[in-house]
Amino acid sequence: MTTFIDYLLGGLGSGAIIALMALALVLIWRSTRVVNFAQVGQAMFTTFIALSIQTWTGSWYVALIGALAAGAVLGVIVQYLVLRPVKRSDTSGAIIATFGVLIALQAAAGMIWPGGSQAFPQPFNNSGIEFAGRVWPISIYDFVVIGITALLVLGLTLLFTKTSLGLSMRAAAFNPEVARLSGVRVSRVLTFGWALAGSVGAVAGVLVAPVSTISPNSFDILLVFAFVAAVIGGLDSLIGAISIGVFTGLVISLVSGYSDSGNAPVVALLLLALNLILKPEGIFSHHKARSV
Amino acid sequence: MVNLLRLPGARFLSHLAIVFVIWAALMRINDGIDPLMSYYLALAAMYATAMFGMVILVGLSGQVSLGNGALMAIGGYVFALTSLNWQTVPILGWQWNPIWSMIFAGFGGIAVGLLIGWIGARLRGPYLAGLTLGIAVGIPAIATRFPEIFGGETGLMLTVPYPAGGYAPAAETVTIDEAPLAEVPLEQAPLDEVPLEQAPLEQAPLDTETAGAGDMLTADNFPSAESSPAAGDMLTADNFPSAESSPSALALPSESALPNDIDPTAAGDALLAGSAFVLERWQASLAVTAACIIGFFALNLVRGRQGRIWRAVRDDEVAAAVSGISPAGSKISAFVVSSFFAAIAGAVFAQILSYVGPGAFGLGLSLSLLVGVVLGGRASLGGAIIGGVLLVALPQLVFNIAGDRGWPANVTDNAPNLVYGLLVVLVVLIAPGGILGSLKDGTRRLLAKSRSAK
Amino acid sequence: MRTTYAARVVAAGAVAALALAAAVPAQAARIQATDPGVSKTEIVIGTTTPLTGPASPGYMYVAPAAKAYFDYVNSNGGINGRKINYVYLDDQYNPALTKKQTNQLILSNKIFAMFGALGTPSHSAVVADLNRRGIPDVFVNTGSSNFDNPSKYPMTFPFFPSYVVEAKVMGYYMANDATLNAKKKCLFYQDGEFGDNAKVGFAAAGTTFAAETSYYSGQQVAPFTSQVAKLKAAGCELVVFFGVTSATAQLLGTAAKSAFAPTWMITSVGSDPSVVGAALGAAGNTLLKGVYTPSFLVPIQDSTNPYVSQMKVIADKNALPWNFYTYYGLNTAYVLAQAIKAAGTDLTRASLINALQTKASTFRSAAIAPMLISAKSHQGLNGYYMGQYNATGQVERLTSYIMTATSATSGTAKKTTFKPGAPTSKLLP
Amino acid sequence: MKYFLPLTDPILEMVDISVKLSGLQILDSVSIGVPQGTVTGLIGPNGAGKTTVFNVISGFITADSGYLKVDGKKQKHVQPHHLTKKGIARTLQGVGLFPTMSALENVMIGGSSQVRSGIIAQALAMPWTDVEQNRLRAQSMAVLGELNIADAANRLPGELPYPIQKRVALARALVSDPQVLLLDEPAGGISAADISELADLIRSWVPKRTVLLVEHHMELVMEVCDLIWVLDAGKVIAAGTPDEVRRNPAVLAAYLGEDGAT
Repeated sequence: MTTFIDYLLGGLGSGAIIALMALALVLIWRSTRVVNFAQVGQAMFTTFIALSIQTWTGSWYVALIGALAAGAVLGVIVQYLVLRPVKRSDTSGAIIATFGVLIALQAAAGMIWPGGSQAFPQPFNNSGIEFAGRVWPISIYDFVVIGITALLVLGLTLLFTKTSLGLSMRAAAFNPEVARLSGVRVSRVLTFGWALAGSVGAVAGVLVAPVSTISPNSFDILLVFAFVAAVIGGLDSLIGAISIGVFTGLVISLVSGYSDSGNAPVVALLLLALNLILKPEGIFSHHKARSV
Repeated sequence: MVNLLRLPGARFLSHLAIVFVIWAALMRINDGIDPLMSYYLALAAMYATAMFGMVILVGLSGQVSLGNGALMAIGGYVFALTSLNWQTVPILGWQWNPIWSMIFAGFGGIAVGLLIGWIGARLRGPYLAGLTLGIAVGIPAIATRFPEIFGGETGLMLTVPYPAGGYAPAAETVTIDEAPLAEVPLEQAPLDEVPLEQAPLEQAPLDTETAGAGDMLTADNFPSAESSPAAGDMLTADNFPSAESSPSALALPSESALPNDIDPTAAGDALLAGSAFVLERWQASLAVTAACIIGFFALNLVRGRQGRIWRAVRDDEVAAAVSGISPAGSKISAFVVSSFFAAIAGAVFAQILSYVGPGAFGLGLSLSLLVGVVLGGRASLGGAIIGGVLLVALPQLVFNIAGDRGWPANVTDNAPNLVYGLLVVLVVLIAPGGILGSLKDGTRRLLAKSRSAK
Repeated sequence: MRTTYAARVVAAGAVAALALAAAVPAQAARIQATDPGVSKTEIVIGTTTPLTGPASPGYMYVAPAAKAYFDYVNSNGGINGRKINYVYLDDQYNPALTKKQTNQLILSNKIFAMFGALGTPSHSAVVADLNRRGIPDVFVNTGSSNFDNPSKYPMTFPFFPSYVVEAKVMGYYMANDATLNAKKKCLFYQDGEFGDNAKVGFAAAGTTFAAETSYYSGQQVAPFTSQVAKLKAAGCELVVFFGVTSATAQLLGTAAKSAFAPTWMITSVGSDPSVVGAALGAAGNTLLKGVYTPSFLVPIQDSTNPYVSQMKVIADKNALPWNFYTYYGLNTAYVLAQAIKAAGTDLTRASLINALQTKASTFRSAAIAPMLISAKSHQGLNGYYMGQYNATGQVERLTSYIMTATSATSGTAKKTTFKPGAPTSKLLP
Repeated sequence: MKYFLPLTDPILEMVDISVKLSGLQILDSVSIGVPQGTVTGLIGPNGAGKTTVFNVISGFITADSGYLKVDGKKQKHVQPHHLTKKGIARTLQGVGLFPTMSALENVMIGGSSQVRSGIIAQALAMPWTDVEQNRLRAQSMAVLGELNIADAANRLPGELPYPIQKRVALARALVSDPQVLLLDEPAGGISAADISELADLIRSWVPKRTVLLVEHHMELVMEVCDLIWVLDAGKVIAAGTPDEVRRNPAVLAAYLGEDGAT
């Protein structure tokens, strides 16, 4: 039983990071109906920037704020230069363009920060917490990760439901033409969505880097799991991305613990296929089957 | 007036003629180029084969697939496993040959295509992309899960199925003087019998104690530009690769450098002599032939009723349904066809690599196929051909541009990917119809201009 | 309309052919008089290695280090009057790309020999072809035991000891150290050939484990928490880890977090102190202290050693980072240069193979094990010493003896002593 | 109140069909019959559920209760693409043409149900696929000729004026030679002259074909229909000949009142 709890606790931290990355994908999907495969590249790039800031100033907090800002700026750049000119109907064009950005960002990171894997200093104590006479594999740092994730979700929910900016974002995503007619400055709102997603992705990168290492390709696998989580969660749903993201982390941990870690991608694929057979539009989607 | 092209069988014959002309031209070209070019031709033809399926799936039926590389893996593994394990054709009992493996690979592709198409037909846009991404990652992972069958991460090595007769593979095998011996497998000479003290060297002192200061390389006596005439090129980091050492300059030894003692049996002769069996040339013929056969099917489908049906469902599912077309059926058929094409391409790939393994069929391959078909022009088969050529030529061109600029290693190494990524973005932005689409648009505009000028 | 379509398809085909022809400069077919890639003044050597992509961290330093050494040799007049023209191409650890780049090296660059090709899956895709063409495939950088097979691959010479050998050595050491032997032993390995080879070696050595677990090589998200929980639950006191360096760092970090502090024994390819230390940050040295690791090269920090100090000079002069991969790349290049020299002034592929098979034991290198290449076995190195990290993050040699073994599926390691010779003058061949 | 007209020979019957979508009762126990060889109209104010009736018949919407009879046979699991095989064709609101295909190709798509050859024969371009296509092309050209738009055959829909597009859509429905034709607002967006031509056209099809017509244009409905069903808020409120319906006070109240005034 304690082993089972250990597995669950162990999956929680990585689940939160998958959830954040899935959240970034969902934010962009909601605002521009594009799946941004460059997201992990942006996150990697901003994490390198954060690392440079950290080495320079020695402060994790400054690095985190720097990453937030850099993530937003990079998101805006990608949206403005690459995605905006792509036609909204051109799904495969948009996908290809984001992959192009990913390849370019990884190459650029390899040029700017040579030397392969780099360590990101641990900002908080990452040793397990002792409780009831036993050390549990969850640390202060995990609580920081989970706490930041929860704060972000709360903030985003409030933004979307309580503020006029959030309402305009939803309107612009739902029907840009109607939104434009009702006075929403659609392109500005969409750009804000990209900035927001860029920041969320950057946070995910900065949070995962200390427990892993950072290299131009180190988040690649994260993309696959985050995308799977976002799709199962329904792409439109913040809560879907978060809960399925955490769930994916737990499943990976349990599968790795009880069978073999090599089974994790296979299990993820099976879950995805099963979900798409039973509920093609994702678990948390509000969409009904289209009628004529 | 009778339209000759509408006579029964005319489409068959005209398509056959088109494909035959291309086939004959490529085979002729293949005979005249050197082996490396033949190898690139083989790769391009293999990519084009898979991308014919992408044109149908992405261009005509409007479904995005990030997983066709994994469908190629199905073909590759079926090819490898059947040709490694089967001596006779099941049930029929005939002698096995690679053609059968190709056919079984195709069947494997059809079966998997049916399954994926069945799930995928209900999905739209990103959900379908999600499913296919899962397939791109999951299928190679399955191969590593069952190493006894699929050879795990290392994969399976194949002997290239040389065609019986017509070629002389022996011309290429080389014997070395002290041919190491067939009868001794892994077993090693017992270690104890070997003296473990290192044998003395004639030209150098044996141990640290006796090594004089002059024999030790130190920062002070490291040859510098002044001390050594040839050293100027070598010692500073900023002039790292000199023109002298550039790959193009060293491709062939200069005439004067050729020694006098000519040994006609030396390795490499066979590669350059025109008559002997050249592996790359054989691979190119195989790939070109497969591409032409698949291209013939694709041409018939695209320019026939099936092509119209796919486009109809892509344009308007509801209107297609009330016209008597099953949208799901049409999408599944597009998946099955593209999966069949991908599997054949995978079987060809297995023979070009003489190897199958999960690393060769990773997500990168799937993305390459999508990139290629979008760059070439996703709406027509010509786009697939151009895409196939681009996938081979583009990295090479970019590498040639980036290489030997005297940049630091980390810049040079990553420059090809940077340029490649930016190029992909640029083409999507500037020429959304791909290269072929832009050419068509350009000609149409020119024609319109000349017409209005009249 | 319809006829122009046909014309368009033909045109597309023609454009394709032309573009192909233009993409790569065509070369005139010419009958060559000797082995390709060697002339009176030059030898062309090629490498495929990951310079970019997920597998490149660490490995990206090996080929540039070799290049630095060859440049150094060239600036001293080359070998027997021939300059080494060293071409290394990026294959991103992707076998399909390895095949393409290898063909490029063979057919366009006309290499004399392949040197230090890196990666088991990627090299598997080309090894048969290299042998079929009779191209020497020297010092393959992989620990797979499959490549040491002279009857099947007469041209292929693996360099560092196979993982089977390493596992046998670990098993031998654990069995003969009373303290370690008394501990409850567990195994944690990387999925695939890496781990499979290790299991073969341990089985041959008679080592049994109370628990085994593994990780998937592509896995970067989950920091081994569940694996550590499993090992902890099984009550492991000694954990043998067969994984890559970045995974080692994650494992030690995660174990510390779970208050799991067994005795660690880590494979040599997973224990580059500069990378592990960097990845673990400030806590690195504390976590690494006491970790056992076998090694086949003189410790990189041993600056009094003439090999290490001289190689560091070359690295520094070329502004290469001084880490295990650079050191390793310089070392293999040094051995290759000696082999080429030993092959004589009438250099042919056959004479190179002959030199490797008959004179390898005289080649100097920073290895602590002998090179025992023969016609029957092409495995370069076969032995390890056991090392242990000290409090300053450096590996100290624990055993004055070395342990050697073969890659065969049976047979245990043997204890022996080896006295390496001094380096050649100024580290020139 | 339910209407049961004593129908002779109904080719299409909806019996007690109810449909609820997102909590709204769109159709409430609707029973409608279409006698063979007639032009039957289906009218009602916006939101009455007319198009939903079509969508139930076409299989785009599954009814919560009730059933559908074609030619006296009860239908189970109607699929949209099986419709033409049963001899039923429909047009869509607007035009619903495929924008990337010529008018002729659009019409040829409508004949899909007559084609027998499978995908393998297509892939091999077997001669009989050409025979089939030639027959289909000839049929399609004939229908385009019937509708006086043969010269639009090779143009893309976007290049054609709206009324011509409507006719292409009509031709696409006609090419499958249906027994029953469901027309969804055929007069929408076209001129008075075109409408009277359309009326003649529709009358020329009966009694060979049966037509069920959803239309807002009352003059056309009153002119061509033999029988009219009136829907309001998901219920049938009246049925009968044009004259009967015109005089029905419930209809006048619900619908014609406003429209009839004009």
